[in-house]
Amino acid sequence: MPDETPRIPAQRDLATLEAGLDALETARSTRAEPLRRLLRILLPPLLAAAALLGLWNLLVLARIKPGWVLPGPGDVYDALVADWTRYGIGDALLGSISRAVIGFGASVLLGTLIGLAAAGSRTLRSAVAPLLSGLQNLPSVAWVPIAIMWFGITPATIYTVMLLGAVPSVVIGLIDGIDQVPPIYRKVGGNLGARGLVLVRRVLLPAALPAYVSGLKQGWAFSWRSLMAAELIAVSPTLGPGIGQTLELARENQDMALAFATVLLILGLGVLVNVLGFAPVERGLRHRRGLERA
Amino acid sequence: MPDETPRIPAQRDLATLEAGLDALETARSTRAEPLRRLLRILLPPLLAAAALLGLWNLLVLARIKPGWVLPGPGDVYDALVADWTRYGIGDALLGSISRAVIGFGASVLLGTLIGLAAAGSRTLRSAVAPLLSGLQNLPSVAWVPIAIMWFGITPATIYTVMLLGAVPSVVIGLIDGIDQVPPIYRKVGGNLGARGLVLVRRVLLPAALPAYVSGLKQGWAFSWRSLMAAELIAVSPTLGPGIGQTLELARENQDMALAFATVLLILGLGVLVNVLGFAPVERGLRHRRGLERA
Amino acid sequence: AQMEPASAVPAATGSGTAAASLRLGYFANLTHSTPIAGLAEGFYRARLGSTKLSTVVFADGPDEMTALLSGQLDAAYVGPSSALSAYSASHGTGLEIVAGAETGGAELVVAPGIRTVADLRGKTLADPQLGNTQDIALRSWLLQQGIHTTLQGTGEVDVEPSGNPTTLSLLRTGRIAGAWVPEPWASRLVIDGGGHVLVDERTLWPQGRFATTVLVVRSDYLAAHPQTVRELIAGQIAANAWITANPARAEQVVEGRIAELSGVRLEPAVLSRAWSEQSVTNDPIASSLRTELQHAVAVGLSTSSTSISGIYDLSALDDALSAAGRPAAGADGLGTP
Amino acid sequence: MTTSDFLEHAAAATLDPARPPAVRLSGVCKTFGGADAVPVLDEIDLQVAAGELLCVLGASGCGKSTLLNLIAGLDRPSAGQISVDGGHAALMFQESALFPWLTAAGNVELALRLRKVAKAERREQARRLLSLVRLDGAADKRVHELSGGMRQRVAMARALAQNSAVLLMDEPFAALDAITRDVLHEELVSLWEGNAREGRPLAIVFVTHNVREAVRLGQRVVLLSSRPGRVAREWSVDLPQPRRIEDAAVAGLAAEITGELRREISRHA
Amino acid sequence: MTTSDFLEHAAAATLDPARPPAVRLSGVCKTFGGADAVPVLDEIDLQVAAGELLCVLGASGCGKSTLLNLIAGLDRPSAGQISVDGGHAALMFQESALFPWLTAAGNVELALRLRKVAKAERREQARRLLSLVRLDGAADKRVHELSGGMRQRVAMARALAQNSAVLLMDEPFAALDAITRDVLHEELVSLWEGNAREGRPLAIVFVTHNVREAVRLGQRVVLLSSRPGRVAREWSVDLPQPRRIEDAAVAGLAAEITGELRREISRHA
Ligand SMILES: Nc1ncnc2c1ncn2[C@@H]1O[C@H](COP(=O)(O)OP(=O)(O)OP(=O)(O)O)[C@@H](O)[C@H]1O
Ligand SMILES: Nc1ncnc2c1ncn2[C@@H]1O[C@H](COP(=O)(O)OP(=O)(O)OP(=O)(O)O)[C@@H](O)[C@H]1O
Ligand SMILES: [Mg+2]
Ligand SMILES: [Mg+2]
Repeated sequence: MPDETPRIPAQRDLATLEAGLDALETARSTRAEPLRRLLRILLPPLLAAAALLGLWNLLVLARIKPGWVLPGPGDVYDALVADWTRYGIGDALLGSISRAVIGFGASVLLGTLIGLAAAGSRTLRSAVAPLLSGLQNLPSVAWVPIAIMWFGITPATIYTVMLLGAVPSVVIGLIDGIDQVPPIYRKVGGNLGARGLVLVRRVLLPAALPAYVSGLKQGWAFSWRSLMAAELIAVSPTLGPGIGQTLELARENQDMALAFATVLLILGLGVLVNVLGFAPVERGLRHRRGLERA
Repeated sequence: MPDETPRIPAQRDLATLEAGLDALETARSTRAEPLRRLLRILLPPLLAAAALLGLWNLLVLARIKPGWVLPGPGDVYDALVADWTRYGIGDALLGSISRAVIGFGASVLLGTLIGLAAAGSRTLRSAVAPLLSGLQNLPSVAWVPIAIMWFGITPATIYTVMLLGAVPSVVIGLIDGIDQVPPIYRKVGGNLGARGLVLVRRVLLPAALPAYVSGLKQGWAFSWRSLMAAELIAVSPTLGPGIGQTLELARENQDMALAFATVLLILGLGVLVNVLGFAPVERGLRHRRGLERA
Repeated sequence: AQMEPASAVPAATGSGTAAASLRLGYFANLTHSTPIAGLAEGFYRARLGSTKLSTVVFADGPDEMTALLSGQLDAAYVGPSSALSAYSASHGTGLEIVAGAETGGAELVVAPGIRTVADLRGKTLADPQLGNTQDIALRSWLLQQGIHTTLQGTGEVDVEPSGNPTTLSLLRTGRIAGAWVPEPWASRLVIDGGGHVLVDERTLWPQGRFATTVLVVRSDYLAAHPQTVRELIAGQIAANAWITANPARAEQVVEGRIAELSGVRLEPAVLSRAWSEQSVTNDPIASSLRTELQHAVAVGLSTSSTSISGIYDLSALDDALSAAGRPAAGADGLGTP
Repeated sequence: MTTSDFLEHAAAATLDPARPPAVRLSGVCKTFGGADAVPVLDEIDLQVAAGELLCVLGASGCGKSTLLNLIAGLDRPSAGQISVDGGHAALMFQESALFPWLTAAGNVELALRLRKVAKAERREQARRLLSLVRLDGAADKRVHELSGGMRQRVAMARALAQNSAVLLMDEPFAALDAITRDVLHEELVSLWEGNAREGRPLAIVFVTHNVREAVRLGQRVVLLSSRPGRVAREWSVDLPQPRRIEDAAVAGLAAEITGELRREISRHA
Repeated sequence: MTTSDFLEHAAAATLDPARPPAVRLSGVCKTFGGADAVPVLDEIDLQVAAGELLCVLGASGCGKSTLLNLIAGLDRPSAGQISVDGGHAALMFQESALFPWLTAAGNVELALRLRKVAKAERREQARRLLSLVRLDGAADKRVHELSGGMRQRVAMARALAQNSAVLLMDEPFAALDAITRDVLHEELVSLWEGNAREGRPLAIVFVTHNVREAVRLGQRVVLLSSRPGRVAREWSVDLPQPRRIEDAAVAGLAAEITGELRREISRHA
């Protein structure tokens, strides 16, 4: 960035470190500097993670709780390495991720379809939205007996519980997004001859996209949490391993190091999905609409 | 409404029933007709609920499952009446609601504070947002054992689990909302002399309000679900009754009628909070900004 | 069963056809050593012949019973209190207990400072969940000691129904004075939690025997395929005989399978202690269920209207026992009329 | 020449009896709800002939945009009837109202796509329309990268892309410098004349604040009064095209209209 | 009179040696990122004296709004230095950019509140400012209930409420009819003169497309060229205030400037 500000004196009194960092981030990289950009994206969360790690270590060193209650980062790392093959954590992780992808994909599809239908009609929307919000309130455990009743212990049970958790969230995100579309866009679209689905597809959906992506993020969180709840129901060869079971296992074994390791894996996965998945999409959206602040 | 459209011939071909309904909803009630307005707000969700009830009854009548596996609406009503005093459902409901209110209130407060801090600095935001999204992925059950170790089975455990569930959602809603504020408002605010917290309070927050309310809705869902999860695991005389325990009781007793009744209570509560809480706020917001579609 | 349906007709009369499949549920848990060893050593498959056996491992009784009642399972090993809940939830038409499996293996383990019953006053005790077998046992034992509890917990002794893993950490952190838990948690509380046994539940029962795990079968499955159920029970009898004859080998097999199925690895000390606290049986010990129900009514966990007559259908078991040259088990008046 | 002469003449000059009027408003009223509901438009009777170029003048806030919204069918009149020949009128909004998720060219192409123009042709036509409004270089710019005047021109290209028989323009050139405006006047008139020659008459309702612009372009100029908006007067502009905005005749009529406008406004001040 | 004479004169007329210039730009460049980065502003040197009323003209998209943004500190120059006397310049944006969650009066009051004006006075001042822009009746309207011209006037009231020593106005009257515009010209000049009399000179940088408006208002008129934006020429306007937009002298200078503008634009077309 030095080539951007060579002759500007420090005339504004806000030239603090933070403003500098902000400028660093918002300055456009005219020539692609992928490494630097990646760093700029990854650095802040990494620093935050490092800070948390430091805090945690401090707590452990302060010995406020015995080691089996509050294991240190080292213990957790050891547990992870030792238990990785013993408990098949890799497989469990893969199993959960593939379920999460399928379940979330289905939720997005279904949620978007319902959302679009609701978007077209205000009556439908005001009929469906409160029910969906109510559904969101229901804990996943409430669905488990019903899903077992219908599907037994099959993948269908897990996906049902996930869908019931995530679909309302996706639908509500979409509905809220569409409700917040400035009416001028709807008017312009209508005047250009867009009606019904075409209006939705060409105008309302793109206009609501940022809010929709926000909704998807929440939907992802809901589906992941519902998945964890669903994975605890049963162990069955037809279901395969899952990280939710690993977490339960750690709890059963009172193995706090493994519990922390599992929690960190789930957390890390969530962060990764966010940093590599949602965040770039959101950044791209904002950038293309000129929503990034100067 | 008749006084609004006396001389308009049916010239548009879109004069379908639905368009009529839509017009009914959007037409301004110049003179307050509170009863009619209330009806207009409550009717669609009530109709939807009635339709679902009908569907359910149909399934029951089709006898695809025995009555004690899939109880009918009548059975559920009977169970609710019979078990109300026996299991202290009223007290349980009150207990859960009061916890939900306190926990959600605290989440909103804390989440808003963190969100506002993050809103001020893009660096902080990009550091904190992925971590929070990661936190959202963690099922409440992951926190319960940790919270119990720290706090024992006390209200603190329940509130900790609720906060960990809901705060990230509130923060993310706020951050997303603020990220989507058109930069012109930020510029205008800055030019008018608003800086730091004043900018946030007077410009960013009002501009992001619709998205923020969306985030609050999701936060409410998260806190309610976390509450249920916490109530299932942390059972203690010192905690008092909760509807989550009632649900668990029904599940353990294989009492499907009571389980359905409890689920319906939770659902109904969610719908009520939405219809009487969030929906009017959202409608008011949209109305005042001219976001309602004509 | 007492309540009609056409499906619940002449149970186990020796007629009926062999089922094409049998779906069996159980837990990956020490109290389920009969199915674990029986499956691992092939005793069931040997008897079931052409009937295709599939198994589902459950994490908790209510979910397992839901699956059974809604026709997703045909037979299941489960604790008697879950079986009873499901039985009364289905108004006596959903399932039958056709055999016992496990007895013993529940203790009141208390913190080091607790020596006598009197020490418990004003303290907090834990158990697995409200209204389950151990909860009833704890409350009725306390009542017999003159200590009152309430379902809300706040009595002369507070009862906190916490999950078993939570109970262990509560005991270790000194937040509870003790807990009435099944194996292997009782052993874990002793070995990992530094507690000691105040009451061994076996001492409270005639001959020290009470049902811990039973085998239930869905009523319409039993009606349609009594033959298959007989073979299932015959498989169990063989499995139990093997376990009794080879305790050391059985202990290893069961431990290995539990580790495989659930990942839970018991410390050798915990395992051997827990193993010795319980034993397998084919007798459902019907009398213990009746007593338990009386206890439940006494402590206010159940109303006296709860009927359990007809919950046992032991004809298949008796057939199988007599075929194996053993004495019949009694339904203690709770059998199918 | 009295005002009524103008009116007579206007009617004769623009109404082709063979074609139905492009837009017909009769007794149109519009009141926005609210406690202090004052009528914005009151009993408007107005016809726009097929192929007519009508300019509308009026004080700020008198209801011009409301009128165009009603004709375009975006809002419903509180009373009265509106009919548009062919059922559809293209509207160029006062705020350019471009879609921020599309480029300049993308905005124009969307209008073409919604008319079901084939893909290859879309690109070509969008290029041509952007070139017409002198934005050859800005096709790939996003909306937030365009200046105010550039946005208005993209909006004009988009409205033209609709190829409707009725074109409603709401202060289309307000953000343009005099020279660019001049150029676009010429382009608009030649497009309009071209359409007439090809037998596809294009009726334009052109709202502006610039009285000279109105006289430079219009065959007829309508002056709306404010609170409530009524047709206060109308003038037929008899000057031959091509006119220039600097022409003395244009300035003369503009002066007269400005005087009338001043009177209209002072009546309410 | 040659151009350089004009320049000499302008400097003499407006620069009060006792006061530092209100705005000083030296060597200011601005390039927006992107693959095809062409400089928008190139080496702009410009001073605005305290209390000067400077009008800026230029083709659509030449960089006028960019220039004002830079002066207001909303964007940073790619090169060069900008200093503003008192550190702050009030900006009236080209798009009126009102806050939709506030009423018209609320928008004005917010500007006052941010200046820490006491509550009671806020209400009174907002009322006065709205009355200045002839919006007495619209104080309680929400933004979406205002017409385009009404929004611009609220934005002007809001900018005036900032009470800054430097006021930047970006095409403030583009959406106003001739008469309302005339009225506001008078109000603006009298406010500006009032400030000067009270010893609180108000420097105004007024961007417009209307050449006559520039001559009607400005002490000095600057013409920007396009691609890249540079100061092409400047004129000192020596006519006494009160001027009227119809004055022959105004029209004469306007014609000269228009000619120059035409030449500037055709150089790039
Ligand atoms: N949605 C609305 N609700 C209430 N009043 C409205 C609404 N829309 C417009 N108005 C009022 O109607 C009147 C006319 O508005 P309109 O936008 O048609 O004016 P206009 O002639 O286009 O003005 P301008 O030249 O300033 O754009 C204004 O007084 C405005 O306040
Ligand atoms: N954020 C941006 N990114 C890229 N290019 C931009 C951006 N903002 C402005 N430009 C370009 O800079 C040039 C000048 O824009 P500016 O808005 O300053 O013009 P203007 O003189 O105000 O024009 P108008 O009179 O039409 O409002 C335009 O060509 C525009 O495309
Ligand atoms: Mg208008
Ligand atoms: Mg501009």
